[in-house]
Amino acid sequence: MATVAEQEHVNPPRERPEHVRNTELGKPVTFLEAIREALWEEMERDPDVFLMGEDIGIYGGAFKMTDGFLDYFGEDRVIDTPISEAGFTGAAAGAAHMGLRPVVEMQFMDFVSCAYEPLTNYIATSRWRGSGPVPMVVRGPVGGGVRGGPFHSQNPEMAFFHTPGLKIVYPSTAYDAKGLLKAAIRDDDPVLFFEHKRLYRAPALREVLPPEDFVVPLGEARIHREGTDLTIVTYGMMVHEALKAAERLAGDDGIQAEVLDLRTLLPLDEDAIVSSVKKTNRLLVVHEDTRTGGLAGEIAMRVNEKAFEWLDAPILRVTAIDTPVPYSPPLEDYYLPQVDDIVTAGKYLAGY
Amino acid sequence: MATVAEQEHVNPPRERPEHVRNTELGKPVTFLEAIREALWEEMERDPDVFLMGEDIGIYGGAFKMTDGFLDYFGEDRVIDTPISEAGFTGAAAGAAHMGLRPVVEMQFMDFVSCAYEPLTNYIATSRWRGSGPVPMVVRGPVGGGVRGGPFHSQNPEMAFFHTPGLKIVYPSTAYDAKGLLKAAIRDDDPVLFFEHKRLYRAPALREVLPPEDFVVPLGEARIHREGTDLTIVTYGMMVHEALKAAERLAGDDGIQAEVLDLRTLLPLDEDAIVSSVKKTNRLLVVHEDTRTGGLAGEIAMRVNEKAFEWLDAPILRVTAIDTPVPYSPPLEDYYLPQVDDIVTAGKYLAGY
Amino acid sequence: MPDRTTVGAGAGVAGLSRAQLHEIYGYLELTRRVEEVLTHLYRQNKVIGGLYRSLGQEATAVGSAYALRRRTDGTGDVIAPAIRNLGSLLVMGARPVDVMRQYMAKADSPTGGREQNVHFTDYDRGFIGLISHLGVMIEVMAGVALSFRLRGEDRVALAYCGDGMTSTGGFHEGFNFAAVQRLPLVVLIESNGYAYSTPTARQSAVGSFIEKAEGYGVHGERCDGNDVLAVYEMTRRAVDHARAGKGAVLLEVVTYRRKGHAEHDAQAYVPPGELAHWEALDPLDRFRRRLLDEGWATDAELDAISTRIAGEVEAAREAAERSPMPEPEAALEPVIAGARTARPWVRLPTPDPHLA
Amino acid sequence: MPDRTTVGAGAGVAGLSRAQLHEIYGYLELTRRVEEVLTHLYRQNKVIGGLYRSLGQEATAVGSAYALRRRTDGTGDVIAPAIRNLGSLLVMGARPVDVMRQYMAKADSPTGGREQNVHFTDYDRGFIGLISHLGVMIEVMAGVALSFRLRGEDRVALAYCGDGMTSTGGFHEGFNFAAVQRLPLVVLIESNGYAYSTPTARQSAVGSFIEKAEGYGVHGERCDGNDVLAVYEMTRRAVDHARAGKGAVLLEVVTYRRKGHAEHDAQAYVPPGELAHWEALDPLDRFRRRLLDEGWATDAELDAISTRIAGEVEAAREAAERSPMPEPEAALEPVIAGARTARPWVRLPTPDPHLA
Ligand SMILES: Cc1ncc(C[n+]2csc(CCOP(=O)(O)OP(=O)(O)O)c2C)c(N)n1
Ligand SMILES: Cc1ncc(C[n+]2csc(CCOP(=O)(O)OP(=O)(O)O)c2C)c(N)n1
Ligand SMILES: [Mg+2]
Ligand SMILES: [Mg+2]
Repeated sequence: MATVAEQEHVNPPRERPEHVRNTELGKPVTFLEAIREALWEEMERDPDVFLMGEDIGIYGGAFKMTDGFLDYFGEDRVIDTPISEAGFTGAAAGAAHMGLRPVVEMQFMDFVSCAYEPLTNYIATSRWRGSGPVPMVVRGPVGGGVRGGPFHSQNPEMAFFHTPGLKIVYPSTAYDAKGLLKAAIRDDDPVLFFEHKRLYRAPALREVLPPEDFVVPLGEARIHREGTDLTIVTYGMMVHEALKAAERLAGDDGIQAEVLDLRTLLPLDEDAIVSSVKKTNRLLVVHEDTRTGGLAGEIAMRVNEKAFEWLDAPILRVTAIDTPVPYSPPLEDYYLPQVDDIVTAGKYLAGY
Repeated sequence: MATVAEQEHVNPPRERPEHVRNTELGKPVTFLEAIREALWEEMERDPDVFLMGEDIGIYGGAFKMTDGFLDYFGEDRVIDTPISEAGFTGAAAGAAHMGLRPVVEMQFMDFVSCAYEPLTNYIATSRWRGSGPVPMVVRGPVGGGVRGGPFHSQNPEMAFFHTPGLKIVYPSTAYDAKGLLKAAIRDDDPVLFFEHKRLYRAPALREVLPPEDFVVPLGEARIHREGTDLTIVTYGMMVHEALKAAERLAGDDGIQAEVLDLRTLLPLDEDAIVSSVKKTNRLLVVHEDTRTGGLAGEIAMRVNEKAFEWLDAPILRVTAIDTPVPYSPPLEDYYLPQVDDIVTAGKYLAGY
Repeated sequence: MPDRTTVGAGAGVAGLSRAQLHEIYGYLELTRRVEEVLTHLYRQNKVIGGLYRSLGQEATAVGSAYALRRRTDGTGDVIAPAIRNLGSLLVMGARPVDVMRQYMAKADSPTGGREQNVHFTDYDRGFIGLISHLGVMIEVMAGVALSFRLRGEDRVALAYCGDGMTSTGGFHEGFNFAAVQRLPLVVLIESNGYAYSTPTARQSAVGSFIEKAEGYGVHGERCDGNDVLAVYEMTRRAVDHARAGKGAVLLEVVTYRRKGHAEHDAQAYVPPGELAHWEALDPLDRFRRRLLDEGWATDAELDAISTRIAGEVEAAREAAERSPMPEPEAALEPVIAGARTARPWVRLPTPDPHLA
Repeated sequence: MPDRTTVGAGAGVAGLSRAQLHEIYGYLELTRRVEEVLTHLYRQNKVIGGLYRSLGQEATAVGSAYALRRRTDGTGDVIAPAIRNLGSLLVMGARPVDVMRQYMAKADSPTGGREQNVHFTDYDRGFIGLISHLGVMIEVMAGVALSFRLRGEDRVALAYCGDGMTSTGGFHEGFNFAAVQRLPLVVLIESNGYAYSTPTARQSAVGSFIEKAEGYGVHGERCDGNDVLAVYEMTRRAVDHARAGKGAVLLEVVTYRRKGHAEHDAQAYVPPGELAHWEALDPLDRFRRRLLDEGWATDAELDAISTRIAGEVEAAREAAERSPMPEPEAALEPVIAGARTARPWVRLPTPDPHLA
């Protein structure tokens, strides 16, 4: 029986299309391009990696992430699915059981709610049930601020954060996005990979990436900015808002905020959080997601368990308000956490 | 056009069957019977209330909750559905839009995961979207300790706790179960109603209930046991474990634990939690649900926001371990929080 | 795609009066006109989100909704549109100005700017706004139909469904429930060639969606979706069937989405010639020709309708443009009755975490 | 239900040797015998959870699985059983002792006591343990079939599906995906009269589930599920079709669940006479009679098989009973690779929240 690997060797390697050669040519890449390169390189590296999703083939995906993939990798490895998130997510699990490494795209991560059942019940429990690992990635665009309304702007991390057996990754830079996605694809457990739409083409995020193969290990937070007065734990789009706020806090009031980017939400890098809090004695959690039941809660609990004595102020949070994501710009701007809010909270905490 | 109400009057009122007349006859009822009476009385009171679910008609439900309902209320108001949790939950929303008050049963709440999409996206957002209220109840058995294995033992509250627009009720006594279910059915917003299987027929929970119509308002916690040294916030089955632990703490060490039963998880009765913590200065959260991402987190966050200065010790939690619910008794007992664990944590906190 | 088009029934005047035929023509015109104005607004960056066109499919939307019992007091039939059913909404009585305000995210849009495009509800006029998640509306409409049966009302629910939407679990669970309960639900599948970029042949292996009817044990029928009278007549039969208590019906119309999925989509995936083929089958042109050929209308009459409608739409545009954007704090609109949404404490004049 | 039974094809010996026919008989016997022993264990409270019987349906499970390419090295066909497919598992090579240990929640059960009954997996022998949530296994098996196509392996995936399971979104999404991708997936619907207490007529309005095949654009076939050779032959044809790259197949067998949903279910909802009708159609009796009538076996041969199997099952029971229960801390079995599940700090000798 021919394996996918053997079949591949039948086709002589072709030239990569221009739009996935930026890093190879030493050019900077956007967040989106970094993810595209990760997908491309993993597909080249490992013939068991393949893609499924809606409109990812001839159209190249709603955000053109997989533009050019169908031509190069063929229909078997770039599969346009019917509109059935549960169906193709469950199918990915079956393929993963047999040793393949599917990467499925949610056209918008809002639609992962349709695959909630297979993800939380079948996929997350498989290894524990003795049915073996499910090496697969579910990736897609998340987040608000793009006037997408309540069903194209969600941050569904907390729907899955509570499920033992899943991993959740939410990068904030092009480097991390590439390295974390590669790590996720190589990981032997199911990974949800969240890509904030506002980061996709943000010019400020363009980066020249190392030309060699690299991964960013899952489960490790990163300090984006060192500080001594206050820890801001955040992730995704809010890393950039927190960094802006930190600059203002430093400039206006000389408050040095440490900005910790979780990068992986599950498993949570508790050690990184705890050691930063032990240094700064103050903790602000910032998430774009809604407030009640958001990630701040678990972080508060972990810090209580591990670093209560070090806290000189209450753990506070800056988050979206507890509603769906509104469509109209003035409403959405009110809904979302803003840099001003982080500054206000940071000052409050520093002065506590 | 005949309304349901008018149709009802065509049929002369018949005698209630024996098994729903306990309270009427002054007899004690179990937790399960209290729920059954609530359903029955609400259906008698309001012709717009009707039931849907799997095997709830001729079979009377997997736990015999609706035994006798089909005969009395007829096929239109006690509807056996195909196996399609999303389908009948979504259908309930449609019926609720038109002014009916559906109460749907999940045969086991574990299967509510199949209805995650309609609940979190369509139903929870309807009022906010301007599509009007969705007065409906999704109820069913939850919880472990009955050797049901990973798919008949879940506590899925945290799947929904993060969704603005839903209410979540999780009673611990027969009185509360009856009063809260009535309130839930009369509520104009969608309510998830969790019934712990170990409470259903627990002899110790048999209670003589007031013969008159009563409700327990949603959103109000209840102090089951007053105390001064420590607050234990909990809900569902764990209320009873916490009460046992509190007795032991009082007996062994003279530690007076206050046991606060949340009863409604969403909206969370923050005031009750905060005022108890301000009294005892120590907080232990106990939940049967798994640890990471469990309800303890949100409680910790709220207490940080509102009562940090009153805390003399870290907020701690006793919960299940972070795995699916195992089937084998020694495993499940290890998995679940035990009275001993609460006692240990209580002593630790009291001595902090 | 072309080979799958059956030529419509076109059986005479379908029991419609001359005035009704003119009204139908007016709705077709109105639909197209509103979308054209929206396209202008979109190009001016006045539409906030995406713009979804139904160009070439107007006959489906208008013809089917016109077959319903339409009321303004909440006693008529009820529809759930899909994204390309602006025409159905207009027939049910939605106002163009409200549609424009929705797209422009205005404070006085039916959803107060919280939701967009045709995602809005009017129970009095009988339409329920969809959410984006495809499939769930079939479930919801099964429940609407259930309420009609439980209350003994002889009303009918009509849910619109794209070819792509048929692949969802929601379609299956919702329609199966309606079928087995013999509910007065009509599901109309608009087979328009694509779901976003995905051709129908990649959505389902079935030759024609109507072959699914038997698999649900319901009556099924299919027609040319670009023939407004054929759609009207077929829907009429289905609605009568459902209203008579004979159970759910599955309908299919064969039509074609002549614009991209939304305005941003350049349709690069469309094979050459396909657009031209369907342009020639334009439902407005066809109906206009028919009206004239059969002597049901004169050029002058139809031109007058068009002129009137152009005026109405222009007035709606002006009104919509004048409408204000929402105030930021309107975001605190509550999600549950009687409750208030907690305001972020950091936006209060003197931040106090005790108000967090 | 009785009226829906078609009498099986029964076309001769179906290309099976005398030894193979005896083997099939043995699997039927084995299935029934294992369940009988489990019933005893259940009554003795040694089965921890529920007990699900396949009494009367053994021919479906055994006949279909026997039509597969069975291997022990992970290169054969792969099945996903439903709850009543113990017989299929045994044919694929599952050991009775493992099934008993699963039911008894023993430490050395294939899932270490974490999961129950037939919820266990053996990739080498080609079966994947189901979870309780109905429908998802069709999705998963579509993916298994996809892996065969992507790797160019001529293997087939067979998923079992109750009449009730057909109502789920998972069935629809999974099967539609397989159909449109022309994957080597066979879905076998066991129409056994009930889903728990719900009769099939309340599950679907379709006369026969096989009418769904056309709606998915796939080949469909149906037979008498109590005729083991008819099931074998039909499955064989389906599997050959799928293996030849001709796409997914929908099969239906008509059979009957003679016990309640699980042992606790007293079947009060079953109309009088129905059980007796189906008892007379017992698949074991029928096959035994057939073997004798056709001269394919002698009474002595069959009795010897029964005796051998009774002995094997008894030995399995003894071994399973001797197996230990798990150690409590085995609950810490990790959910992700390489990680350890955090132990509750309150169970450590000296509780320290810094270890929480
Ligand atoms: C569950 C879900 N998945 C994906 C999407 C993204 N999406 C929006 S419209 C669309 C295509 C719909 O196609 P079809 O049902 O044929 O309707 P049409 O656009 O052709 O009218 C897709 C994939 C969605 N809205 N919901
Ligand atoms: C999604 C889901 N809903 C409900 C259940 C509860 N349940 C378990 S088996 C069953 C009936 C299954 O009927 P069918 O598919 O016909 O299989 P059979 O038991 O007849 O073999 C039900 C309702 C479940 N397991 N999964
Ligand atoms: Mg379409
Ligand atoms: Mg069945």
